[in-house]
Amino acid sequence: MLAYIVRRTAYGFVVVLGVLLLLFALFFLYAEPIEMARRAVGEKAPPEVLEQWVVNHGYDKPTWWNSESPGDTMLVDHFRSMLTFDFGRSDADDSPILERIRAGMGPSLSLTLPIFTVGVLLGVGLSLFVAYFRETYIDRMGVVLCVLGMSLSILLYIIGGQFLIGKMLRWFPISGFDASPAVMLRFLALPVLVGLAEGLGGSIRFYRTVFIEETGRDYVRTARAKGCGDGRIMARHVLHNAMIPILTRVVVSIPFLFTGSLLLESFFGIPGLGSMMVDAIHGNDFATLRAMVYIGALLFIAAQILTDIAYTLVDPRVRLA
Amino acid sequence: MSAAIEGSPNACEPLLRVEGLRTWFPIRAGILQRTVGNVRAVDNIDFEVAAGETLALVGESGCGKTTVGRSLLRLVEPQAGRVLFDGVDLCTLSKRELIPYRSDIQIVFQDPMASLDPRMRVRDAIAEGMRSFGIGANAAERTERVAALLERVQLDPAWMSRYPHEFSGGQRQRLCIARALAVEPRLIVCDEATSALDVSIQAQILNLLRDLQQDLGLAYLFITHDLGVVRYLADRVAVMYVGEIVEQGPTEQIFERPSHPYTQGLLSAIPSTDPGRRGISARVIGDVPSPANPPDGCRFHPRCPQAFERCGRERPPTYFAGEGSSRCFLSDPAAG
Amino acid sequence: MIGPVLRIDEVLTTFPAAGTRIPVVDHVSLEVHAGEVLALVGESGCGKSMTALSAMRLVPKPGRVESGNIQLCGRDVLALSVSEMRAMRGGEAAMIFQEPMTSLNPVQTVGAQVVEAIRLHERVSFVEARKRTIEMFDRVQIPDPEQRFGAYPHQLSGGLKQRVMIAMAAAMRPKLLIADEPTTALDVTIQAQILELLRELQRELGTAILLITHDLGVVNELADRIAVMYASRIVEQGERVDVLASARHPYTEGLLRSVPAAARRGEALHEIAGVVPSPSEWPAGCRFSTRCDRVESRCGDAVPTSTQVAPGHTVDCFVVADEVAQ
Amino acid sequence: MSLVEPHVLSNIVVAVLLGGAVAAFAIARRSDLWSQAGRELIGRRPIAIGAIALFVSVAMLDSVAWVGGGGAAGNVLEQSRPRSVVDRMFAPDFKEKSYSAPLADIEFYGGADLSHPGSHLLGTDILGRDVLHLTLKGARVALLIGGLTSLIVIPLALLMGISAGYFGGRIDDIVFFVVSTLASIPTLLLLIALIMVLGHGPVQVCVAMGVTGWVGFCRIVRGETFKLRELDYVQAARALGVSEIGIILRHILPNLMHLVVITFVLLFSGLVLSEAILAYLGIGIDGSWGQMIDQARDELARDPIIWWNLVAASTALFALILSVNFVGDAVRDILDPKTLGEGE
Repeated sequence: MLAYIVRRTAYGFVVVLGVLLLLFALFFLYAEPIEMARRAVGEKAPPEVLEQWVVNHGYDKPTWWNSESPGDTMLVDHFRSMLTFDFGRSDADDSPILERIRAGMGPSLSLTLPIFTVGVLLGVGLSLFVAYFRETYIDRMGVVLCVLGMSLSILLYIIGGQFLIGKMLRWFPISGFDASPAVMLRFLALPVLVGLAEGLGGSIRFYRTVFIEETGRDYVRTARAKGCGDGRIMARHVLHNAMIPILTRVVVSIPFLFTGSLLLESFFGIPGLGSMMVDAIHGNDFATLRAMVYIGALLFIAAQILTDIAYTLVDPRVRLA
Repeated sequence: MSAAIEGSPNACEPLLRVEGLRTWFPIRAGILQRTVGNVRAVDNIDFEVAAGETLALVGESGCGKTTVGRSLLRLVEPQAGRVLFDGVDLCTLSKRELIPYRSDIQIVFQDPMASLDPRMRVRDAIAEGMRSFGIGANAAERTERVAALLERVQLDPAWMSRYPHEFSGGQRQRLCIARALAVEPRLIVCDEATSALDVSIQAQILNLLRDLQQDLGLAYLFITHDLGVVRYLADRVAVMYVGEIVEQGPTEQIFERPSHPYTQGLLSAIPSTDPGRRGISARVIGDVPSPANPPDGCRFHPRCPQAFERCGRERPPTYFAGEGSSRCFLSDPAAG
Repeated sequence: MIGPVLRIDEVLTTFPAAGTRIPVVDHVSLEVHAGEVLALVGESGCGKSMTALSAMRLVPKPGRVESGNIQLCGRDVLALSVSEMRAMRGGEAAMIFQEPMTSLNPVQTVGAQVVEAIRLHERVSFVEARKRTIEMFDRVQIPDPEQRFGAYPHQLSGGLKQRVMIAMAAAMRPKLLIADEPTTALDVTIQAQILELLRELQRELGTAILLITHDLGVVNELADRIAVMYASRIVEQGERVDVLASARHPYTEGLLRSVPAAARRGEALHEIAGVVPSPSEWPAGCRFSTRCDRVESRCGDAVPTSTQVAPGHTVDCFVVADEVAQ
Repeated sequence: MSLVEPHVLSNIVVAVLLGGAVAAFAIARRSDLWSQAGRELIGRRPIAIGAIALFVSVAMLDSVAWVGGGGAAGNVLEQSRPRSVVDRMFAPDFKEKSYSAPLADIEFYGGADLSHPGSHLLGTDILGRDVLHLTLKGARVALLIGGLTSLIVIPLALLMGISAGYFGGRIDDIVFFVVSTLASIPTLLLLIALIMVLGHGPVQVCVAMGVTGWVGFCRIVRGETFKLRELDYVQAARALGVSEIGIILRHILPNLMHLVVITFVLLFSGLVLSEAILAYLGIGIDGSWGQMIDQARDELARDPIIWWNLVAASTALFALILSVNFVGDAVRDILDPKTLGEGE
């Protein structure tokens, strides 16, 4: 077990290095610094201004190898700054990136955590319900509804939610954010609802497939033959056995906790990491983008290692060696 | 039967001789995934199959009999030992050198569902081997041969453009036999070829195999756990237990005068359909040990009703007596 | 007890296929008496498992029991409420299955699964149920029962898993045990152990067994009476010795003669020609008529009824009926 | 400057696609399995298939373009611009100055007379463009996104997945590393980063989507190949002396084709929906329905509401995705290997 964790973590680190290499290739080899400067400052800016921008951001060093001082290259800088979380300043407005990430995490989590937890619980619960009624019209209706839900663009969920609940019914404010808890709840209600509705169709359909597959297994027949009721079979036997695919799907959505929802945040005016990303896109802020992609990957890799360990808790057959 | 004949050194040599065959699968663990042990699927076995003869390799699940079959064809790579086919050691050949010899040994698998490519028409499946060995000059000639083969295995040649899923289990097994016959092999490894079939269908396939042997002089290595089939079909029997051959001999001898306690236990556990003979005995107790961690001494001793102190200490050698051999101290002629 | 433990009368179970419903159990009637072993024999797909599942009202979903009458311990199975039926399963009637590998819940300890079986039927504490489980484990000769209680299925061999299944089924001392191919997935030496165990349990507990198998050797070992099924119908029924020694139905006869162990080496095995027809190809009359070597013209027209050839030995065949009449 | 005019290239692509479709149809007809699956699919989802066929034909008609014919007299620029069949269904100067409601006679704001009163079936947008025309043109963009990206994803994933799954060892290690590296980066972030670096434009967006999209399919292919490799019929082929390449081409690849079809259908809807998100972020493809929705969302805040723009684009998007999803469900049921192989 310990050997597995050590090996898995080591591999995780290698993947992190792979991610960094990929980012380097993207941001410094493919997109040359002068090109970034042109996008950041403007196409028509005079060459001196562009040069100055490049120098200011420290993008003027040799890419691979510096014969005068070997450590002073773009490559080394990139790896060093990323691995030490010293992300420097934004390409767009010179604000310190790490500070902004710290500030954005709170609002992002306050939006994504409820969506994530309620979403998983609701998804699993409703799909258990649908799977319980498999081969009946409730199940068929459920599947059709899920497909309908999955076919709508998130843009429409947001626009629809804002229009219907915010504007017509006036239950909640259309957008905005406030750090004080009571007000924040009012502001968060609508985006959380929209986020939940958007994800529900896909997750119910996925979990339903998992549950239906499990209910066809031999051990379910055994449980039935010993006198188990359908409800008990679902809750005690099927749910537990379905934990591995459920866990796997849950982990995939963990990076979303951090990156926040780009669309929800910017539509609803929540000053989180998603908004920050949107700003970075509009401001051609490559430094922020690079840092965000890196941190997202880092969290995802960590989450994957944790799930592997969690598998051993839910499934006694999984022995990590 | 092309290239092998050239290499044939003398006529007395059996068609297939296996010496000291060993196929282990490594078990890896730890941070660096070092090999910490081996699954001793096939552990140093010897046997021979003469031309036109049927040798049955019998044993319970996990004893390594299937791995023997696949090692012969090098579908899994053996670690050590020699597989002499017509005097040529197949294990020393490179993959490329092996190809011409592949037509000599063919294999029929247990699961008729998994043995045929579901997306390939029967004609193409049977002709595939002919193409790789250049049998049949052109497509038309190969189709003609496919028709003949289908007839040979008692299927309607008109069905050759159908897909495997349109056939029943027994019919699919006939198709697999036809596919093997297409490249004119001299030895067919039947890996539990009739185990998945119903009794009435099994009888049809066994009769077919017997007819083919008489007509074409085929040799069979018949891998099975069903002793009833063995008694009906085999000339000689080799009994496997946890990677080793524990007893070998002519079929009559094995069934009438088994000398190894494992063979005796195995035979006494087969239920008969004769209503006058009822009451099998569960002489062999407990479960088959894992080939990853076989017991010391005689591998059968923890389950053996006749085990004594020496059995747990020492590994019995193979004692030869007459046409048979047994790996048990009780068979030691010196001990009387 | 008066009357049979299980009585199945003219039961019809169907599955939907291509717009119609195909009978998988076609007007099957049989009885299992207290303390006896009835073997239901047939080749794969003949409907023997579905007959057993019908008796337990466990036919998987698109299928259903259309008509007929099923009496389990004197109660009308098809009329019971869901909760009454649930109490019946695992209580009066228990079941074990072919695949011990997959029939146990892989993420629960085997002990917990037997405890659940007990506590579903009796209000006892976990400690009490655990004690009884360990006793049961001991009874089915599981070594180290205390230790095995906390084991997960994948940690046990196939033979041990089947013993756990038997312990689970026998925990409530059922009057009927339905054993669906209980030894098919096991090696011969383990099969011998399990058959011995079933025989002992049956003797000690007086449980009636409905044994479902395709293996005529296993039948001979365990059964008192035999019912032979072909294409969803029962074709022959009788005492073990009668059916095995003097089978009358051409199918039973053919089946017995195609067992290789019974044949002499070098002789051709008896073959039943052709393959089992699929339901869409079933002939109108006797379903075996397409493969039968004694077929007559009337066989394809009408369904033969049961004829008694000896006390308690019935055969569904026109030709045999004529022979008996003469 | 490119060697070929864009509209000529587009015409060539349409010709190639039509030819490919005919060839694929011919091959599928020869195979009982595929033609049977096709018949079953049409039987199960006739409406959805019809809807998709409609979208495809609109997209095709919008891709065949040529110069000349029609155009406002005297407007040389208009005349030299290539116009597609769909464009030609509308008058060359079918424009207003600003918003007008469906079938309205006057402008929405100000009430000035329209140049084509009562003939804008779905009204006009802020620039006075006919909404129906824009919506029809969106079909081409949607299919371009799905088609071009799949053209990158499927061959790449098949190549990498099969070689990793079949040969194992070092090759598998390398592929697995690349896959896990790409898969570790949250998809949307990677997508954005790629487009930011590659630049905007339809090809760039599709390439970015391809790079992020092949990973999942590659994993499926790798796993499935790994399973197929061990199957008895592959072992039998090996015993019959068939070469590794022969085994891959004749036994592995054909048995992965159902996965390709399923993946293509499921991938398609995801890609078109992702583009809508990118459109909102300002890095989508010009002329897509996502872009139309994005442009229309502020109009809901106006009073009275301008709804036709949004409704037209989102209905078209929804109809396409819904049809594809329904067909995808059916395709998965029909081609699932569990239902295959099992005889009657």
